Parts: sequence; structure tokens; C-alpha cells
Amino acid sequence: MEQVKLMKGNEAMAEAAIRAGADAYFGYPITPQSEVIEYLMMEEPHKRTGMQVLQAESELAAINMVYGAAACGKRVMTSSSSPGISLKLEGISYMAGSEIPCLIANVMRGGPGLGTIQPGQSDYFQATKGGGHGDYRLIVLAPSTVQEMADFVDLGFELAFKYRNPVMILSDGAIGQMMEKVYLPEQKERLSDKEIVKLHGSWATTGKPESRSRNIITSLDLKPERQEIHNIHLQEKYKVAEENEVRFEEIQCADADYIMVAYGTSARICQKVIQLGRKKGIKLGLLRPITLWPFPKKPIEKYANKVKGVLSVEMSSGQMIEDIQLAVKGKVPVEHFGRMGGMIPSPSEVLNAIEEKLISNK
Amino acid sequence: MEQVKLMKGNEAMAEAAIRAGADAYFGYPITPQSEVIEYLMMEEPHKRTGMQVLQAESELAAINMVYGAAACGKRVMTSSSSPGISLKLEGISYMAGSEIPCLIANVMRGGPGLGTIQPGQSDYFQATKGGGHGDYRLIVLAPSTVQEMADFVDLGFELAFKYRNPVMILSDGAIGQMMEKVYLPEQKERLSDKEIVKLHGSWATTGKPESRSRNIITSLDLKPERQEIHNIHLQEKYKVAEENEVRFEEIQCADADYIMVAYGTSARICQKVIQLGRKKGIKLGLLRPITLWPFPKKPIEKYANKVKGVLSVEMSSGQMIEDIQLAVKGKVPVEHFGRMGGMIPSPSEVLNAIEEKLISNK
Amino acid sequence: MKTAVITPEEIIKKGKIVFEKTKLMNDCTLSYCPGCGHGVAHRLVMEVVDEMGIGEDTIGVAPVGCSVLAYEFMNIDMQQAAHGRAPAVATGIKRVFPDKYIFTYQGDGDLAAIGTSETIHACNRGENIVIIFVNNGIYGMTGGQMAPTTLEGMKSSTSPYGRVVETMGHPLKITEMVATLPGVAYATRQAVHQAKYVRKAKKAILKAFENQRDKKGTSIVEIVSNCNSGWKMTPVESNEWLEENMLEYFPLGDIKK
Amino acid sequence: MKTAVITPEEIIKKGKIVFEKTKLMNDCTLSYCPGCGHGVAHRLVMEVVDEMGIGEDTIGVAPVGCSVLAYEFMNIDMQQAAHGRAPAVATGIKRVFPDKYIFTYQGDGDLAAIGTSETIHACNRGENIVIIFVNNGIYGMTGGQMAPTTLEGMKSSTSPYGRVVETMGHPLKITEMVATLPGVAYATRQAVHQAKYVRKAKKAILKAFENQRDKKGTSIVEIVSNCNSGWKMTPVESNEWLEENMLEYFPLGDIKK
Amino acid sequence: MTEEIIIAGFGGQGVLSMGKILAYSGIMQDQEVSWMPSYGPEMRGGTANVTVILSDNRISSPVLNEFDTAIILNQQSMDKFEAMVKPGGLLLYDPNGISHHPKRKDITIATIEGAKEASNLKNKKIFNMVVMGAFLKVHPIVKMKNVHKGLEKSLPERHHHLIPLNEEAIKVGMEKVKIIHDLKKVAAVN
Amino acid sequence: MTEEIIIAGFGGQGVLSMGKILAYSGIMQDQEVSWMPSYGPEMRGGTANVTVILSDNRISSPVLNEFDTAIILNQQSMDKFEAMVKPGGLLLYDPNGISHHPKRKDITIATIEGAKEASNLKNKKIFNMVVMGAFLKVHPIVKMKNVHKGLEKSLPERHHHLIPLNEEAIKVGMEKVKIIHDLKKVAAVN
Amino acid sequence: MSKVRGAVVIDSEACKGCDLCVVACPTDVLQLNEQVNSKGYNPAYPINHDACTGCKICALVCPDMCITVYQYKPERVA
Amino acid sequence: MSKVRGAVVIDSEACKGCDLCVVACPTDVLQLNEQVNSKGYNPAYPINHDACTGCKICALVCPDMCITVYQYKPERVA
Ligand SMILES: Cc1ncc(C[n+]2csc(CCOP(=O)(O)OP(=O)(O)O)c2C)c(N)n1
Ligand SMILES: Cc1ncc(C[n+]2csc(CCOP(=O)(O)OP(=O)(O)O)c2C)c(N)n1
Ligand code: SF4
Ligand code: SF4
Ligand code: SF4
Ligand code: SF4
Repeated sequence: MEQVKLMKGNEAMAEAAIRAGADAYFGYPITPQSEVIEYLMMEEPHKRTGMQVLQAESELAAINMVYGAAACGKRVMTSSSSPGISLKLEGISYMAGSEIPCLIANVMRGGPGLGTIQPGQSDYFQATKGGGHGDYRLIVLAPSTVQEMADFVDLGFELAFKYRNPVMILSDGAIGQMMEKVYLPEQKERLSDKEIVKLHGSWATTGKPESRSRNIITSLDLKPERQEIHNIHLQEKYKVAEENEVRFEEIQCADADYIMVAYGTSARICQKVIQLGRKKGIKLGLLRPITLWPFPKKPIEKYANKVKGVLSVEMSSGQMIEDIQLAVKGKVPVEHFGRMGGMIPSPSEVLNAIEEKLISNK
Repeated sequence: MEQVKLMKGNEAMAEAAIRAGADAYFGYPITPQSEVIEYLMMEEPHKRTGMQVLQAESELAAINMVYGAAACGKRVMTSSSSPGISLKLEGISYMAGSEIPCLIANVMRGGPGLGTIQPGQSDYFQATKGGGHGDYRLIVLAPSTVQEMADFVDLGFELAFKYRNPVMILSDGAIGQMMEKVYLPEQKERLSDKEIVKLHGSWATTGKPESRSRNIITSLDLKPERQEIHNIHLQEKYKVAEENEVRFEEIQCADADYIMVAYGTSARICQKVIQLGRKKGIKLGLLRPITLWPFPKKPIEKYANKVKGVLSVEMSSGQMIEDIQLAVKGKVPVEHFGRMGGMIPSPSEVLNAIEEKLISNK
Repeated sequence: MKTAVITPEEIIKKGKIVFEKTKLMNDCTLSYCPGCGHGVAHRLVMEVVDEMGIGEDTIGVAPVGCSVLAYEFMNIDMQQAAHGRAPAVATGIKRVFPDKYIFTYQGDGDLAAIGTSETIHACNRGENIVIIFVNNGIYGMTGGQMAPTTLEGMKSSTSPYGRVVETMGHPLKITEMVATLPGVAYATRQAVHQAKYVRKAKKAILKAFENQRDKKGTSIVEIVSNCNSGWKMTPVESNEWLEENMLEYFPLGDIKK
Repeated sequence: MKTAVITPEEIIKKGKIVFEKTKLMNDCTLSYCPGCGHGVAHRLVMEVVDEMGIGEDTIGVAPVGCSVLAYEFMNIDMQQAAHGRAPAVATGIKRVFPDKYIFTYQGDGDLAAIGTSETIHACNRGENIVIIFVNNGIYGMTGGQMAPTTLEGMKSSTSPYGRVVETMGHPLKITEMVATLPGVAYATRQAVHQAKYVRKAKKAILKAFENQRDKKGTSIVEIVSNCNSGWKMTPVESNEWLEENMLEYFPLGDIKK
Repeated sequence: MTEEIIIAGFGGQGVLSMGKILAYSGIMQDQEVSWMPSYGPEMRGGTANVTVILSDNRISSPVLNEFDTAIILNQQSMDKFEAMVKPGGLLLYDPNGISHHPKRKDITIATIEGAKEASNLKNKKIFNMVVMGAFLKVHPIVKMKNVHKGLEKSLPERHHHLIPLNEEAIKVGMEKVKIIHDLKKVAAVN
Repeated sequence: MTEEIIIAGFGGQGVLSMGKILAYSGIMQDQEVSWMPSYGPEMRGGTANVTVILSDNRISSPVLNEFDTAIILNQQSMDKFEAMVKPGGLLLYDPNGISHHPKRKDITIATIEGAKEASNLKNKKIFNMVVMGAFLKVHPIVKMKNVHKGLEKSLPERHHHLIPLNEEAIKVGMEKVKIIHDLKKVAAVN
Repeated sequence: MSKVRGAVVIDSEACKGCDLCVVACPTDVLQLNEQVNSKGYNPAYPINHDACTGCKICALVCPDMCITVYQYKPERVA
Repeated sequence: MSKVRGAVVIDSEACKGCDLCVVACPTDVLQLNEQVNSKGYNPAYPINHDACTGCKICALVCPDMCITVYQYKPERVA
């Protein structure tokens, strides 16, 4: 039965992983997401569902443990925060290249370098354009509530297996650390090894019976002709995802003169900005991308023909704004407002930015 | 005195590092760039100039050796190829965050994952948008001849120290492996420790004399207010670089109806395409970005008002095309032609692409 | 002598096969250089898996190195791993498939340089896996660069004047090192360049897989092998050099059992 | 008794200072929890550097961990390094500044988990540096997660029911491990929770820096310390617990000299 | 109704758990809630604070720069948050350890001798419950029965025997709270 | 003048070094040159090839799909490159080890018994110089004095005593090359 | 006879009240103060100062270097 | 008396001519062929086949598993 709880975003994600029937979690501690593995260790999911949890010696080890376990057709997850994700990029590129489904959470903090442990959104490029080497894409989900931290785990696994591709939950320290009311999904049964063979035996390394030829997990092909064919296959897969998996939320966009585009914590703040703005008689709306890749290009393009301007609100120097501009194609002004280094924008300063950069500037 | 030699791109880069007065090279072997460290080990630069060369136990170790040595105000270089660069991204983000000047060469191969050892250009996003976490930029130089492999080493060091920022030479397996005639620059004296103290003593860890307060190399600031100020400083630095460091080459663009935008090996092929096209009466031109970041936005914007269409030619699924589109802002069609997985486009197929995607399509 | 009249042809017709390629090795030419020890090592692992009858339950992990293509040659489910990460990958597999047989097949550069951390921590956790560690004293695949196991004074493309221990460090005996960890059940060093060594090496690999069956923890089988291309010798020369030089620094035998 | 009439105030006026904070420690409050051993360890390193008169030629490297802010407290040039990479960073510095004194100051998670490879290979190369290794059996900075050095059965936020060696591995004695490497000149384990240990620890640190002066290779000084916050004890309790439990598994004294 | 609260003091004063109990109590009366803590090592020794929001509607920003109520338990926090109370809002603080007392006239100001009362109750740990009681007396935003449920939810089973003690502390807080500047009264007067 | 050449055979036949010597000879007569090898492990045992371009102008693409000259030293390479010779171009090959001989009529075809001649000279290593000699006879794109300089440049000092031997091999190649299908003649006839 | 006397000066603002010096002192000179300092800590102070021998033990174990130790050897007094 | 006899079959296309079996064979049965195979290698073949005892040594050292070994124990002949 559904259950309402007060939980941190990180804890909700961990509990949701157990309930999603995850088979394993491998991770390495880093603020602001260590609660994920701490919660799992406390819950002892191996007793509840048989789920395995292991603290790896490093992020490198963790992502490669995910590689091995996920390549067996199991539901496997890892999580980290910005610097730790950078260390995982080789492994992520390998998994995308070998078409291994898995779930990776990045609870972002401010960078670059060691930066700060306070919330940030400056890993957008890394997540959506492929921080690792080579032509690959991750499906990127951006929760903006603790509820979504929980809901996107199962969704993430479903998408990962649907496309045999890693999926990333791109969250931030604020959503990871805050507590909200969350309705937990019901417990999903973990798949038995038999079921896994049935579902994923065509590709996963489940042990080779006489009945089938061997399964190989690899991203290597020394013959460029064949490697290119593989790349083309990946690109076609991504195209399908771009057509079918775009998700977003529109808040008071219908009559808006100006829309803000924001995700995660920034999207929460923008909701307050709408209230403040409309009190002042400024018709504001918010388009909240839920999938950062594939990015909601079309809906934004649509508004580009209706509104007077678009503001990208990010806790970064302005990264998502490029995808907005690529959608808007210069039809209306697109401006950026952001805070960096762990600072969270306040509703009032965002409103000022709209008035200065978009309204008075015309 | 200048000296003409027949050298591989990788060897030219290595010899140029010695002649640029580099103090140290740290690297780990990977095809197609292992000749860099092999050449250096053969040359024994510690005997020629005192330059130190060390084969690290991994790319992670290599980039962090660079961190330590470069933070002393020394001229330090490393090189790798795609998967190895992914492993270096945490370190690169740290160096950008701590404002450490250094030179990093990526001799790209086809990805994702282990991919292939044949040439690729699919790390463009990684190099130009910051593959690592956080808001940072690298100055990215794209050589398209063996001569430029040599020339961009000293240029790279100069820019690195001018902006106290890592600089990347983004090359590919073809340019790294091919031999061409190269005029080697004269030997630059390595700086003495005294000179380094004089030049970089304001920030580098050269040992703290009574006379100055201690120098600290760090990217950390737990107080977000201060971390943000640091980030703003970085962004301002990048703005200056965007205004002053854009480099590009125009080939027969003056009267062109269509221009190709390409760098590195692709730019070489496009030069052949111009010949083929003009034989056929198609007026083609090539705009070759030499700095991929900062990207030659303005010149491309300029042509967007003159030509009938733009073709981005990359050995990737299409990455640089986004920067072209951001510059063109929808004024003329921008199309992509690329090969992937280690394949090199042939001049004739590029010409076909122009005819099909740009000419017949109108 | 009467017996002499029996021709080889007759022997092949009437006689029994006393040696043939195991069916777990595919019928394609190995990508290895002529005389490379990888081929023998591959064969021994597959023979053991075959003879234990665990082919259906065995998953192999081959990271980058000349043996990266092992999945082309071994007729079982396999994963290609990133350079150095095989023990972590194997850990992941073993944790979700505790009853399957998991082995890694790694070179010295892979296991003892970039993969040092993954090797040591998998061994320290006593992951119940088999590590096959082919030590040919050099980076073969990338063209003969210095490895952690390259001997003092030994030439390679990144130590063209011989390994200088003062600046490049000492050849690393990582098998001895991990043998000190409680998680390691069995650590041994073998060779495959002569028939007598081949027989011993096979016994060691068998014991390692039996340990995994009996859930004893990590077993590591180091195989000192040649890289004749990297060493710039003929296969025959390389095996002689191996016998005279490698085995002195890397003595054969069980280190922990 | 006559002497009693001398008041403390007079003593302070007339007497001589027998102990004061070394000038190489800055006058700002340490960011450490009350009673944390890091403070003492910091002081000892700076006292040695001061007494050897090498402050101008010393460069410290502090990676991530509670001591990441060491650069705020030590009045010398310092580099903050990525988690686990300090030995590589120190290698880079030493290779371009062979005559300067380079030390790393690392926690157990940093040195023995994510940094295992960098630690072992720096030691194997015999990099002529000093490694100060503060072993408090836990990840302090991130809130008390299990470290490679966490004792069997010991509780942490990621081993809330105590470390289970079967699944989490055994506490790692990495100092013993690197002591086996020829590149290591000196490996010792010390403590700072009682005055007598503090005195010994300082001698060890002095010897390590003298080794560097004499170009003897790598010296590693492990300091078993408390993390009272992570251990969820008062400082006094934590030092007693350390004495009774940590020192049994991590015995003090020279491991290699 | 929406109530936006900041609770700030030293680490170890039970600031975060007070916020958690308030939030749980809100849930018990079917409200939306959010609990946004300061986090990280700077909390060591230093100050801790948490923003708690209880609302009948979907909560927009969990991070705020003005509050209906500020509960202040040390000087640093007083310096930082006094100005952030909305005009007409409430500032509740424990005078012990406060050197510069609040000066604002456009808000209601109340005090509670939390530390003193807690040591009278021979239990430093329930200091935060005394303060919460004081707050609920002035602003009864959650019913006691929901606070009870909130305690049940937020305390682990093994600590449930402590609930009565906590509730007693809350009562004490309710009795001992002093309103030293009452806006309503002020309003009444004028 | 621009000459675009592919040289292809087994690894170990000296394909790459032949290309290098040609390139160096080009430099010696102030031409632009490029030398683009196939690389990587697939070369092990397998085939090796190199694209060499000599030109009086800046060289555009170092990678080509058609050539003025193809020098072919094994069957795999014959299968791959025969079709890539430009009409009017040259295909030179060593018949030894070639099962399917070239059939094209729109190009000049020449053969050189490189392996045989080399073993006559008691030195397998100079096989590639014999072949190069054959090529230079049919297409004298570089002068011998420049080839000499090229040899000096591309061979390490310690091998300079071998230069005469190499030059002898080149001469042999020049003598022994057979033109089996001569376009010019064909042209003349028609 | 003359007995060596010692005295300590403790920076009570820097002190974090960890109690280590109090426990370490062989002559029970030190004790934690009831009053907290501005950081909310109960700093150590010498309650039994005359017993101090200046042995430095408190200073050696103090992680925050709050303690300065003085020693004085009075002349023999007739 | 009857002596155990052996014979080998060598896959000359798979053989890379590494010479290891030739050197290993205790009775000098094998030798490399002058003629190269399609891959350009000189494959091994039994030049002195009658001396083969079927000891398997060649097969054990062959990295490319080219060698199949047969053994035959003829009945004692009067
Ligand atoms: C991250 C990364 N770094 C470097 C490489 C290049 N590389 C491939 S294999 C290899 C080492 C091979 O040596 P070894 O592990 O000893 O195996 P061998 O080839 O000798 O059998 C290297 C450095 C890579 N593929 N990935
Ligand atoms: C790449 C990366 N991973 C993880 C972290 C988070 N982190 C910071 S310090 C630390 C471990 C601290 O423990 P230890 O090294 O033992 O030092 P202590 O704090 O106990 O003194 C971790 C996991 C990080 N900063 N960077
Ligand atoms: S390079 Fe060395 S290891 Fe690799 S296949 Fe050849 S001989 Fe074997
Ligand atoms: S957390 Fe532990 S290690 Fe860190 S300062 Fe506090 S006591 Fe010291
Ligand atoms: S040891 Fe230092 S910090 Fe601790 S109580 Fe004594 S004086 Fe204060
Ligand atoms: S050992 Fe095998 S590959 Fe080598 S020559 Fe003999 S048969 Fe051929």
C-alpha cells in the first residue's frame, strides 16, 4: 500500500530503489548525497528484497561494479556528486557504448574542482552533451521535488532497459538534503534469475547455455567500418528517444508574456517568482524540463512564437540556455539568470532579472 | 636555427615541448598518441634542457602530477586519447578551478567506450563545454597539420600562463600519426627557479619566503558566497579570452556560396572538397576554427548573411554544429556531415553531402 | 622393425586423439603475435572450465590489453572491461550472480598499473573470483611500453635505454603484495613457455576455480609470459630470455595457498 | 612552604615560556571538532619544519578530508589536492623541485581507499617525499562512513551494524603493505592521543623529513588518531577507545627503517 | 494558510529535529511541508539552521529570504536573521547567550529561557522541545494531538518512551514563554 | 606536380619505411609531402599500408580514395587497391604471392620480382628498396641524388653504412622492372 | 629546597572544551568552565594553578594549541 | 615388443610459424615450411613423422592450438 513519509530527497531515492526491485547499488560517499548509501546500509535491503549494497573503494570502482552487474541484466544503480561523477565518465561512456542499462544519480554541488558542497546545477553540459568521450547520450531526468526523487527511480530503470542505455537522475544538493512529504510506491518484486534470462538473455551475460551463442558486452570494434555501424545504431536509438521521451511541466504558461525555463531547485524558486510577478501584474510562466535530454525543444519553440522573452534560470553560469537558444532560433530574446558556487537564487532577484533583462530592455 | 624535418604529428608535438622550454611531461600510453612519451623518452630531454619526463601509473596519476608540478609555476604538459582524457576530467576541472596553467593534448580516437583506435572528433563537446563538472572552460586549439602540432605547443603554454588556465590541443589520430614536413622552432631556455619566482611567485607554490604571505592552490571554498565570487572571476576571465583569443582560417570564403566549417583532419579533407567543388562550378569555402573555444562565432555570423548554406563537417555525429547554429541563428540552413567510429570522410562524399543537403534541398 | 610399417596416416585413422583444441575455444585465428603466450593461457583457462563442466555458469572479464579480444576466442559469455577495472567489474557480476564462476584475464599493465586499486581492494574484500594475471613485463597492445613489471635495465619503447629504478621505480611484485591480504585464498606464479610449466599452470588454474566453487575467496594466478613483439625477439628467443631473466625476479610457485 | 607564595601571575611574568604554539601555525581556530587528533598532528609537522628551518623550502599537499583546510592553518605554501591524489601531486612537485621538501597530509579514506594506486606507485617509485597518514578509522569529513581502516565490527554510517568483513573486506594495513616496497625508506605507525605518544610521533616525523633531506626515498608516518564525531564519542572516550581497540589492530612502532 | 519558519542556533541544540517534528506535525494535519537544512562541515561547532514551511497548498520555493517566524538560539543567528522576519512576523529567542537583543518594533518578539528550563527538567536534550512549546503557544499552527503523532513518527521506536517527557517540556515552554513586544497589543493601543 | 601514392603489403615488408624514404626524397627537392600510415594492432601479422603524397603545392587531404600510383605487395592489398588507381595511373606489384593478377586496361601495370631479387642480393631487408627502384624507373618523380639525401635523413646514423647496399638494390629494381601493360604504347598503337 | 613551578595561560576563546588537557594533567590543575565562550564551548582554566609544574603535558595533547606553558625555578630562599 | 607411436595433424592455415613446437619436440619431428601460407607465415609440418611418440609436447606449447595429436599402441606382432 502507498505510504506517506517525511524524507530527504536522498533517502527517498534510496528507498525508491529498494521498492523498484533494484538488484544492487554500488557507491562511494560524497556530500551532499552520502545519505543514499547510508540509508541503504541502514535498511539492509538484502534482508528485505535481496538487493546488494556495496561501498566501493572509489567512484571508479563503483561505476565499473555497476558495469559488471548491470551487464548481467540486473537493475543496478549508483549515485555521487559532481567531482565523483567526473571520475565516472569513462565508465559511463563505456556503458553507453556497450548499451548497458543502469541508473546514475548526480546530486550536484557547486564547482569547478572541489568547489563547495552547497547545491549547484553546473553539470548540465556534462550530463546532456556527454561529459565522457565519444558520441553518446544519457537520458537525463531532473527531479524538482522529493516525490520526484522517489518517482524517477523506477521511471529511470524502465527507460534504461527500454533503450539499453544509462539513465541519469540530475538532482542537486538542495533537493537531496531537503525533507518533504513523499508517497512511496509499492514494493516491486525483484526479477528472478530465470526471469532475467527470459527478458534479457538475448544480450546480457547470464551464462551461456548450449541453446544460444555467447553474449558479449563490449564497446570495442577495431574495424572502423563496423564501429561506425554500431555508432549509427546508437544514433538511431537516440533519435527514437528524442521523439518519444520528452517530458516537461508547464506552469501558468498559457497566458504568460514571459516564460522562465528552469529545472530542479531553480524550478521551485521560479514558482515563487510567478506568484511575486503576477502580484505585480507581470504575466509569468514556467516551463520546467523534466527530461533535460531529450530536451523539450518543440514546446519551447512553440512559446518562442507567443511570448515576449525567455529567461533561463540555472544555478550555473548559463548552460541550459544554449539548448533554449537552439530551440528559440533568435525569435525572441533569451536571457540567463544564475547564481554560482553553491548560491541559491532568491525569488526576488529572479524577478528583478526579468524586469531588467527582458522587460525594460525592450 | 630553424630546422626542417619529416615527423609524425605526435613526435612534432613532443619535440616542440622540449623546444618550448617545458619543465615536465607526465603521461600514460594510449594509442594513437603513445609516440609522444616514446619520443620524449628516446630524446632524454633531461639531458638536453633539464625537462623531466615520467610515465605515470595511470591517467589519473598523470593529470594530478601535472597539477602538482604546474602549480609550482612550471611549464607542464600531458597528452592522452579519448578514454584517457575522460579519466582526467576531474583533474582538469580542479586545475581550471584552481587556475593552474598547463597544456593537455587529446589525440582523439573514435568512441564511445573503448571504441576504436582510429581517428575521431567526437570529444568536441567534452573539450569545449567542459566535460568535467562545474562552470569552467578550456582554451582549445585544433591543429590540422603536423606543423601546427608543433606550433601550438608554445602557443598553448603562452595562453595557459596568460589566463592561468589549462589549454587543450584537440587533435586526432590522423594528424598524430601522419608525417609531414615540419619547421621546428628554436630552443627556448627553460626558466630558472629564480625567474619562475619572479614571474609566478605571486600565486605559485615556490616555497614561502618571509617576504610574502603563503601561496595556496585550491579550488575549494566552503562558503558559497566566496565560492561564487571566485566563479564570477573565472567567468570574467573567460569573457576576456572570448574577446581576444578567437583564431580561425578562411579558405576561399570571399566568393563562396556555401561554406564548410571544419577543424583538424576534417579541415584537410574539406580543402580537397573545395577543389572538387569548384571544378564542378560550386563555389565552396572553408572556415577552419583554430580555437574551438573560444569559438569563431562572429565570423560565422558574418557569413550567415552572405552564403546560401553552411555545412559542418566533423568526424562525429554532429557536435560543433550546435555552436555553428548558435552563431547562424537560423538565418541560413546549417547541415551536418560526419563519419563516426574511426572512419575518415572522403572528399567526394562531403561534396555529395553539400549537393544533397544544401543545394538540391533549396 | 615391424612397427615402422605403420604409417602416420594409419595412426591418425586407427589411433586415438590424445590432444585437440578444447571446444570452448572458437575456431578463429587468435589476434596474437606468433608465439605469444596469451594463446596457451587462454587455452588452459578454457580447458579447466570445460573439464569442470561449468561453461554455462562462467562469465569472463577481459579488460584492455592484447587479450581485450578474448571474447572473440572464448566460447562463453564475456564482458570487455575498461583498462584496469576488471576486478571491479567482476565484483559487480559476482555480487549479483554469487553462484556463477567469474574470472578476470588481465595483463600486467592493466592489473598492476592503472588497475592497482581495483586489484588490491577486490583481493582485500576477498571477492570470490579468479584473477588470471598474464605478466609479460611490458605493455603489449600499445606497442611495448614499460610496465610496472618491466625488469631493471630492460628496454621498452618508454625505457629505450633500459628501466632506471631511481626514476621509474622498481619492478612490482604485486602478487606477493596481495598475497598478504586475508581475503586472498590462493596466490601463485606460473609460466607457459615450456610443456612442463604448462602442465603445472593448468593445475594452478584448476585449483583457483575449485576455490571459487568452494567459496574460499580470491584466487590469483600470475602467468609469466613472453611478449616477443614488445621485447623485439623471435618467439624462441623470447622464451629463452624469459627463462633466464624473468623467472629470476619473478620466481615460479605458490606464494599463498 | 615559601615557594607557594609565588603566584602564577609572577611565574608568567618572571618565568620562561616552555611551550607555545609554533609560529608556522596560523592564529585562526582550526575547523576540527573539539578533541580531534588532526590538530596535534598539524602542530607536530609544523614544529618539525620550523625546527629544521625549512619552512621556506617546504610545500605541503592536503587532499580532501577534514584536513582539506590544512592550508588555512599551516603558514607555508600549500596545494589542495583531489581526493586520493596527493602522492601523485607531490610527485609532480618533487620532480620539478627536487630540492624542496614535499609532504602530503592524508586521511585513511583518502590514502587507502580512492588513493590506493597513487600511494602504492609513489612509494614504489621511492618518490623522495614524506607522507603523513592520519588513520582515524573512518571518513570524518563526509560524516563518519566506513573507511578501509574501520575495524571489524566497528559501527559507521555505512556499516551501521558494524563492519562485516565477509562483504566489506578486512581493515587494511596499508602501511605494512607499502613497507614491503624497495622504494620506501621509512614506514612507522604513531599516535597523538597522549603526551608520551606525541613526543614519539614528533621524533618519527623529524626522521621522515631528515630522510627526505638525505634523499633516502619515501617515508610514511601513519598516525592513529580519533574521530570522536564519527565514532560518536566524547573526545576523552574516543581516546580511550583508540587506546583499547585501534592500537591492538594497528600496533605502534617502526615497520621499516 | 502558509507558515514559513527559520530555526537557527548552535549545532547540537536540536534545531534540525525541532524542525522535523514541526514538519511531521504538519503532515499529520494533511499539510504540505518542506524542511530545508543548512548542511556540511561548516556545521561542526558552528551554527545550524533549518527552514520549515507548512502550507495548505503546493510549496514553491523551499529556500527563502524572509520568514513569518524566526526561532533564534544564539547571537550569530540573531545577527543574521532578525532582519529577515516579515513585518508583522514573530521572533522567538532564548535570551541566554544573547548579547544584542532584537530592536525591531514591527514584529512580535517573545523569549523563552529554554536552556534554564531544560536544566530544571534535568535534561539538556529537551531544550528544543521547550522552545517549540513556546513557539506553539504564541503561534498554535499545529494541534497538540498532531504534535504527538509527529513525535511518534519522527522518533525511532526505541525512543518512544521519551514522548511524555518531550510533551512535558513542550507544556513548560508554553507556560514560560514571555511576549516582550506584542504587535497586536501595540496595534490595539494605537 | 602532385603524386598520390599508396604502398600496401604485409607488415614487415618495409612498406612504411619505403614511404618514408620517398617522402624525405620529396622534401630534399623542396616539395610538400605527407605520409599517412595505417596503424594499430590490426597491423599485427596483417597488412600494412601508407599513403604518400609529394606535391609542389600545399597538400590538402592526406587521406585519399584514389591514387596516381599503387605499389602492391600482397593479394589482400591487390583486392583492395586495384580499383582505386586513377585511370591513366600506375599499378606496380610483386607477382610472388599474387594469385589474381590485375585486369584493368586503363592503367599502366608493371611488375618487379622484389622478393626474388632481394634474396639474390642475400638480404631480405632491402626488398622494399628493390621495389622502390622499380617504381622510380617507371615514374622518376624524385632524382637519385635526392633519394640519396632521403636515405641519409631517414636512416639513423648507425645504419648509414647500409646506404650503398640500398642504392644497389634500387638500381637492381630499376633494371628488373617489367612493364606488362603500357598505356603510352597502347595509346601509340591506337 | 626549591621546587620547579609552572603556570599555564589558556586562550579561552580558542578553546573548544574538549577536556583532553583536563584529563591529561597529572596534578589536576585544570577544569572546564561552566560559562560558555562565544562559540558555545566551555573552555578549560586552571582551577588549581599552584599545583602546576609546567610539565607541558596539557599543551602537548591540546589539539587547538590554546595553552602556553611557563616555568620558573625560584632561588633557594633561606 | 611394441612401442607407442604418435602422429600430429597441423592446421597449416592457423599456424603462424612461431617455431615453438619445432624447438619443443624431443624427437625433432617438426620443421617450418619454406612455403608461406595465405597469411604469409611459414607453417610447421612433420618432416620426421615416424619419430613422433605422441607426447603432446608440441601441442602443449602451441599458442594457436594448431596441433592435434594421435597415439596408437600396435598389438605385439609375432
Ligand atoms: C584508460 C586507458 N588508458 C590507456 C589505454 C591504452 N592501453 C590499452 S592496453 C594497455 C596496456 C596493455 O598492457 P598489458 O595490460 O600488460 O597487457 P598486454 O597487452 O601486455 O597483454 C594500454 C596502456 C586504454 N585503452 N585505456
Ligand atoms: C572524488 C571525490 N569523492 C568523494 C569525495 C568526498 N569525500 C571528501 S573527504 C572523503 C573521505 C574523508 O575521509 P578521510 O580521508 O579518512 O579523512 P578524514 O576526514 O577522516 O580526516 C570523502 C569520501 C570527494 N571530495 N571527492
Ligand atoms: S604484442 Fe606481445 S602480448 Fe601482444 S600479442 Fe604480441 S606478443 Fe602477445
Ligand atoms: S569529523 Fe572527525 S576527523 Fe573530522 S574534525 Fe571531527 S573529529 Fe576530526
Ligand atoms: S585540550 Fe585545549 S581545547 Fe581541549 S579543553 Fe584543553 S585547552 Fe581546551
Ligand atoms: S607452435 Fe603452433 S603456431 Fe607455432 S609453429 Fe608450431 S604449430 Fe605453428
